[in-house]
Amino acid sequence: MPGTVYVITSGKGGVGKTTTTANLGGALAKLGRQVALVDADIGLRNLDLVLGLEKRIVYDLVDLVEERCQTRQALIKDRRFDNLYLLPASQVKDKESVTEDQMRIVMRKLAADFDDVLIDCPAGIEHGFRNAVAGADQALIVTTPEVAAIRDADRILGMLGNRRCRLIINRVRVEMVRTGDMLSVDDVVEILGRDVVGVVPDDEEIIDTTNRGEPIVLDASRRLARIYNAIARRLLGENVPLTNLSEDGLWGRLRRLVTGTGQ
Amino acid sequence: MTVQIKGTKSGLLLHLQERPLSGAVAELRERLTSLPGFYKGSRAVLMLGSLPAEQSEVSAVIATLEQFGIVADGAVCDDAQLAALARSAGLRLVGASIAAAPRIRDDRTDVPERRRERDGGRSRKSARNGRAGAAPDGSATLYYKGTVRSGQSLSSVGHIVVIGDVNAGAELVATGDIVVWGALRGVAHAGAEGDDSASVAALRLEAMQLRISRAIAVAPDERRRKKPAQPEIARLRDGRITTEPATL
Amino acid sequence: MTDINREEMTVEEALSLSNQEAPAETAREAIARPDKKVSLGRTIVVTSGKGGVGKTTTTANLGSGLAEAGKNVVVVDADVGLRNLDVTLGLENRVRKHLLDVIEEKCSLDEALVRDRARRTLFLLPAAQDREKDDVPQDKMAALVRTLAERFDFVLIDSPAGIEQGFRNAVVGAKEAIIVTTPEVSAVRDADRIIGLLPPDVESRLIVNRVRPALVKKGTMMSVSDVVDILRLELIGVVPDEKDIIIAANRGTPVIDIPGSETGAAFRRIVQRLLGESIPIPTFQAADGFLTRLKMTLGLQRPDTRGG
Amino acid sequence: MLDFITRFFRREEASGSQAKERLRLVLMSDRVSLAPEIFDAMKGEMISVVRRYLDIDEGGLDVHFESAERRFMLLANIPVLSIRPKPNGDGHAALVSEKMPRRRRRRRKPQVAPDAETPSVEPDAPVEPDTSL
Repeated sequence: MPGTVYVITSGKGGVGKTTTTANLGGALAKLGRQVALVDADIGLRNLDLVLGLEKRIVYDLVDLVEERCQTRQALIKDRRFDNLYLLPASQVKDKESVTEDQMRIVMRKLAADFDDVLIDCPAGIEHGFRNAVAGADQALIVTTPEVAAIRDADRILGMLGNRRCRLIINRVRVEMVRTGDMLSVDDVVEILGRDVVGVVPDDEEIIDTTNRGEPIVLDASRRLARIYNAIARRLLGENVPLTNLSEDGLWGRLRRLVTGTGQ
Repeated sequence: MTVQIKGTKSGLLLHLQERPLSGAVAELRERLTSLPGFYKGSRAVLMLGSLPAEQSEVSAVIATLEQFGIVADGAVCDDAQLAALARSAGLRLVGASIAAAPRIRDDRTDVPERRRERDGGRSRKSARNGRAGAAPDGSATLYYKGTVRSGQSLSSVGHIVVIGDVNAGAELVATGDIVVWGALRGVAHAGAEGDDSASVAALRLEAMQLRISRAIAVAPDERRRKKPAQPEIARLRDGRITTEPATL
Repeated sequence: MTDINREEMTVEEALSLSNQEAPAETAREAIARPDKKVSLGRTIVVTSGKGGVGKTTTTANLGSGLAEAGKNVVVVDADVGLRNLDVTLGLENRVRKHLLDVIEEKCSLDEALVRDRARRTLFLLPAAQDREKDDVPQDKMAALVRTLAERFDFVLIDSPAGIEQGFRNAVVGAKEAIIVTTPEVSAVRDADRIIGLLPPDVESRLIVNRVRPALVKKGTMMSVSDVVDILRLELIGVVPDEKDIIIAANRGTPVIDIPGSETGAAFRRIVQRLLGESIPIPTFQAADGFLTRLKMTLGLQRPDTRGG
Repeated sequence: MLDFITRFFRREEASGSQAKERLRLVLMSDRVSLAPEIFDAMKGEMISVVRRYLDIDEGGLDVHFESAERRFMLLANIPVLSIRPKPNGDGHAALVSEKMPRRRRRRRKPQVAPDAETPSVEPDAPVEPDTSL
């Protein structure tokens, strides 16, 4: 049975697509899935940086599409996981050189060998976006609870046709939601009218891990690692309740110690 | 469809992996007659793949191209015997990565030309004059002053000298040596056509990846942290890339 | 581009002008009329490569600040299809026509321009929302920017993220560029890529946005000097990362209007530098001295690991 | 500047709810402008209903959405040529007084009240302006 191809998209840039792709892919790999991550952001390559694999790139997506190498030559294995591979974007070659049909062919090839294929989609709605979406069965829309991000997410939802779309609400600042200066998860769901597969709190630690090229899911003790693990399990159909972020904080951890309810 | 003609910034890539090659010659002629003057004056690299072929077939391909004003510039061969045959037919052997890497290219080349002339070189921020000077041994040396930015790629049949930094995400590909008078943070590929004697030197050698001829070396992580104190040069020592302080 | 034929207005005069409800057409507005001006206004594209680093916020705040300093300013949303400059300025419900209507001559420039609520000399040219970026022909965009430069002192163009047609359209008319980045590895890499794509004759300057001094001190974030060392551009501003930005965006007002906001103050300093004043760039030291520790103990400030 | 400061300090509603309200309005107008075929279909049906009661000059017809201050409205300028003596087709008689003032009718505003259900364009409606995907 061919694997599922997800496109991780958002419209607005800088909401955390690449970080989500890297950590969600890592979480799926830790659950034993064969996972391929595809960086479709030709010209603005970043997934390799977040994974710390930038130094090992010899061939890239454009080489594969223009048949200068085989699939296995272009895929880079992340040694810290058992079954996580990266197909990097090209930093030098043009984005225009790749067509939607070529992307569909490459994605179908990957879906044959992998359980899950996650495509890191470029920001915007131009040629790069259309390429990234072309080969995808489902879409995960990453947004933050901010006006501009939600508006762009709504625009993207209108362009994804009848694919299954689910939301990942990223960088939720719990204390601002409490003071009413940030939309709540329910607000975002009500406005965009789609179901949520993950809610990720805003956390400084993630900046450290992306800068060092070490996905946070590598350290299972980290709060965010548990959250990405929960999202991965939801993707695989498991019914994992969404953490109520406010109680996940200091008091939440204390209460959990007392009542012993883990996530 | 056996023959694919792919236009890249630096010329044409002809995919001629199928055999017999003579079949490709016929199709090539038919494709080119349908748009006679279209490719006139461009250069082509023949991707001959790895299957054996006849000397006459390769020459026929070159002759056909010449009829349409296309100069067969090089060949990418994944097989030694085929490579020898291509060399004897007068084709330069080109590494796969150099075939893809455009000659001197940064995306600004497609900025409307008139805009660049009209405003002259007023930019004092970073001079961008890349000049190719001929070296005594006939190979050109590409001399580039300024920062080579992420996404830019300089390639040269010959040496490359950069006065300035080569940022991560940028790429230098040369058939000869590479010298960077500044910090080399991107990817440098010297001796791209199999010249094992090529070298890569820089004031601050922090390359993401060093390639000399067929060998590839990945910069070790810890060294990246502490800035190297003095200039270094990377060479190929019995198949492995080693770096030592540069005494130019 | 010194404006020799216009007396320099003091800030008070500009403020009094902008607060009057419907002033008689002042000399300044007369000049904005479409009669050809002698000197062309400055055309500046605000770009970044990476998305979400603060291009639109920067365009809105610099535009507002320049207008407040008495300049005639138009901010152009070149992000066709993903329009956001209007919500940042709180003008979303006044948008009738847009940039593409003007280019396709479906309406005049004046019909598409939206005057700012707070500043009389600030205008917005909104992007089309129902179209693709590839619909905007590059030469027509250049001509439009030139027309705007004849009428306004400053033309700020908010570029879309990425390096595709949208970016090329945003850049084509501009003589100057402001590159916005954050001190993160991928943002700096993409900014570097953009600088490499700008025509050599464009004068580029750098804003490092969303700087978090505590993280720089901890070594988690690159320092501003690290960023400048790689990008090698003249630094024109450093903007701290504060919650005010989110609150201002929610309200649809520029952050320079939030009293006491460090972010707003930083944008005001950049406006003055754009107007030629040389103001030193403050380095944001992480105030982890007595004051911060005091706040920590009083529980006024979250402990470092962000409790939920 | 002073009035700005005072206006700001008056504890306005939390900015989050302001954002939610603004988003509700702006997404409505975005979505409508994105689905021209739905808008045209609605316009067509409106005209056919009106034509049963009035002779209208379709050339001068102008129907568009407007959001002003805090309300999102559908505005229709329908130039009336004459009143139909007996509404054709539909059975029930229109109670229209004969003495119509000569000047054009006041602009008709079928208003979409702000708290009414969102207009015909449901967020989940399969809005596919870009069928190429």
